Amino acid sequence: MALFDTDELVLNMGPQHPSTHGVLRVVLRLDGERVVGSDVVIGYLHRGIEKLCEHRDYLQIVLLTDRMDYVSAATSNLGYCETVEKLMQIEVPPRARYIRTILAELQRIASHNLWLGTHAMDIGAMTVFLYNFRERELVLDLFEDYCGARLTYNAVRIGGLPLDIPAGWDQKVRAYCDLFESKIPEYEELLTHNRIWKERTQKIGVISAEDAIALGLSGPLLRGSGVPRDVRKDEPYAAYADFDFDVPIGTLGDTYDRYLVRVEEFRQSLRIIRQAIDGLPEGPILGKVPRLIKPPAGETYHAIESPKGEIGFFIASDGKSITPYRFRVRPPSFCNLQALPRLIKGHLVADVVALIGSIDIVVGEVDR
Amino acid sequence: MHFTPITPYHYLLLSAALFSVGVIGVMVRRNIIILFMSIELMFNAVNINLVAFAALYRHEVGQAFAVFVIAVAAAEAAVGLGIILAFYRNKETLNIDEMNLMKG
Amino acid sequence: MLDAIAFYTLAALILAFAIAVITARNPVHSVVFLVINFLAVAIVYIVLGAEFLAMIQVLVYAGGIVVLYLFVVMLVNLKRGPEAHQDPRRQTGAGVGLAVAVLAELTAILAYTGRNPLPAVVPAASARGPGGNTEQLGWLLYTTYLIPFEVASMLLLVAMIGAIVLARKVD
Amino acid sequence: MTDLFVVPLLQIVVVLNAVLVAVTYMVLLERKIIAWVQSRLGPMRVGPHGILQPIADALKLLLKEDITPIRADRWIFTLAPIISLVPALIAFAVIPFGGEATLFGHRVPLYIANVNVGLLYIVSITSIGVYGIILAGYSSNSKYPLLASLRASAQLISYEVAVTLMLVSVIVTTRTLSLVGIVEGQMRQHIWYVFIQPVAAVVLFIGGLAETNRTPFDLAEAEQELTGGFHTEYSGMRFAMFFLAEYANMIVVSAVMTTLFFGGWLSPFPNVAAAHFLWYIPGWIWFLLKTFVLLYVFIWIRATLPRYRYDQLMRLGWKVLIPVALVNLVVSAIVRVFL
Repeated sequence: MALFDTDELVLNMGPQHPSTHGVLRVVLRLDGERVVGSDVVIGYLHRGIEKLCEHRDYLQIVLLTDRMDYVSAATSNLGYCETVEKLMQIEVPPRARYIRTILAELQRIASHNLWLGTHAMDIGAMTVFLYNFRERELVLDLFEDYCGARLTYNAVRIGGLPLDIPAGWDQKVRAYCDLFESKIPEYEELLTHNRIWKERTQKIGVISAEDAIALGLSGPLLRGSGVPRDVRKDEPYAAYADFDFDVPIGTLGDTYDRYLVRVEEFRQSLRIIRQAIDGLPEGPILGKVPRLIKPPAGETYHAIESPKGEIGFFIASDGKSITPYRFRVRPPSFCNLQALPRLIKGHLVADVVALIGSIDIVVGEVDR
Repeated sequence: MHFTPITPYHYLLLSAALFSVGVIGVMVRRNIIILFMSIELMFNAVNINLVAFAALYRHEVGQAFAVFVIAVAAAEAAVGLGIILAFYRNKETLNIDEMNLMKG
Repeated sequence: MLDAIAFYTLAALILAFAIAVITARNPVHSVVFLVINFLAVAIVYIVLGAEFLAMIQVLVYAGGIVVLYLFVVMLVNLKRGPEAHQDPRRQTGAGVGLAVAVLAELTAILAYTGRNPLPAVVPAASARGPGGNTEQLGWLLYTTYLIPFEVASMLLLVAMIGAIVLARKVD
Repeated sequence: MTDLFVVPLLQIVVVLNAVLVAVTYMVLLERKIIAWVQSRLGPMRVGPHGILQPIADALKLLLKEDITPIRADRWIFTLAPIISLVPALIAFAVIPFGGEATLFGHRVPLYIANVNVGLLYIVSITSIGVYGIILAGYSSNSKYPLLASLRASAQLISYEVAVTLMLVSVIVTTRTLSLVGIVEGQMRQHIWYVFIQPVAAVVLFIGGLAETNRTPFDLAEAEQELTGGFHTEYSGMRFAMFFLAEYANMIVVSAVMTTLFFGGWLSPFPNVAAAHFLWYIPGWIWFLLKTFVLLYVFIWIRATLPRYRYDQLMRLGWKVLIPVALVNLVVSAIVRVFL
């Protein structure tokens, strides 16, 4: 568009903007509508969670992890608790591990539901948004049945679980799996073979496998570029080693591939949940945990696969106090967001919105 | 109230007046875009003239000419605005007095 | 009497907005006045029985060419404010003088040729029956004036290419 | 005097009021239909099943503070919504809602004017409407509206050419520019022109979507990208005018499509003896019914499709629609001359 070339326009997208998923701010330098440069400004939702955690005891921290990635609180809980368990070498009973897996996968579905809905909404497909929220509601109901909360679950305890599943919950989960499986084609009908959707997402924000690794991307972004890295498969935690599932990967690394990867993850999650429900062992739900959680001196890092990518916790304990000496999170949203300036360069304003959506960030986790 | 009947002369006078306004615009304004708009005004004056004659002689030939005038005006606008953009890109101004690159 | 009211109203509108076009400080305002001016001219065409031309005037002039003007005005207005109005080299005197001369000349010619009174303008509806004159205009353009018509289309093509070449960024 | 002034004046009053009421209820209808598509209920609170929602909306918009940004070009900022609403409303002047009806002993035509250049009138009047968007974007003195108005201009030149070219091939079939004449032509030939010019119908409908800034071409008001686009800075009644203009334009496009391709006020299946009972339904009901079906398609598309990017729309316009329109024109002309 030669006519647009006369001036460079600085456009401030966010922190109040319908498609920056919270309070992300992107300062775009535009040539017409083409992005020639961008700065991503974060920190509008910074609450100092890492520092707060260094002043709470280990049990209280679980509550804080809820508030990082607030659309997939259960995986944050799980990641944190497993890190402490690793640090203290606590054995988790198999039933707890199975239920944790079910919770994590339900959470993955809910998070991907939210992602797909908002991503489609950003590109203009309004109906997909409401369909996804309709199904996400069912997951939230399951969580409500399990722990009483719908968003910040506090669902995992160090060493196991706070509660056993209520009676009949496994049947509900089964019914949900069957229902949800029949709903996935509805999304795909609206999007996967839709010409406009393809034109809006194919070859947009391509990132090669090497670049993706170099940028430290993880989760569906990395897999979309064709790298079959999944912590669930590579370094199994919870009960993933017991289950059969595939790791979907993309070929080109564009927005469409990332979309396909996530939709396939819906199906794989259902597969895992079904296996876990079928093979749910009997037994206790809490391992041998000391009354006062005071890990020995030392430090450890443990990562799990959150819906957004690899969420890792680093905890250093001095062995004396009941609070961590140093608490650090590797938030997948934050690391993945690094790719944004690279992804949007040379694309149009409309694609910026699509690409922010395709990274799947939660600003609560980016800023912490 | 009585009016003299409206003859084509009235329209010709209107056209002359409109043309003069266009001339003033071209002479007085230095903003090149306004100059172009003044030229469009003059085109329109000519068209009113042609259409008035078409009505006078009950023949569409005047209107046919007006169609050509509109076509030429469209061409003129396209090229002229292209020149304006090129000029603006080089000189960052729209003042016609600074359009003196070809002065000897 | 109706035609007189119509004429004087339209003439007043056309001249007022034409003057507004050349006096407005902000080019965007000029463009808006120009559009209104063109719409009024289109109504003049309708009064004169040239409905097709009136529609072409609105479609091509008001709807097309002036959008282009607006586009360019907005593009070059992004950084700088409206053109300074007090320009030392304004040729107001010369301009008005020349315009008055043009007007006087045209009026003189009119007065000279117009000593024998002409018939009043026929209202639009009765000019050429209910079908209008679109068909006749079409016949004329595609038979008698076929060659000029084709030349005009070539001109437009050349202008299009020229505009693209001119507006393209030179790297 | 009665026929020259009173009847048209009454017609204008009736049509304008009907259109404005129809527009407000279009909004409710759209919300309801989209809600049903998305397995929701839509407005339910104001009146039974939200029937009174349009009144509540209108009241809300009237009572809202009418904000003018401090650095805005006040004059144009106020003018822009008017410019976009007025063409949308005066386009109804030539739309034939029906043939003739007998009212209090008068034979009253169910259209305000039968202009011999009716089709051109519609095209040119609606092309004025885009000024509203461009000027709104410019005068708001804000970057998102500015980008939106640049998009609107680019969009206009991309689809207007294709639409006008396509209308030429429709005119080759109809042999008249008068909308009443076009319907009468379909009556004489006993066929809807959609069966003669199917490609034109599709392309014109796509052009109509672009003309009215509807999904998938709602680039100029893409909420997710430009935070509402050209009307970002508008509120209250001025915003409502843009809103009214959009829906009035939708009705215009549907009505013109109905007239051009779907037989206007004619009842369907005129030559099927079994369907003769359809004749007893007055023509204007058929017209409204057909228009409603097209409006439903508008809404349906909005509920289904994502949004195009503006360069994709331009590519669609220049590289697909214009060549298709040219080919269609040549084919229509050949058919017209040799068959």
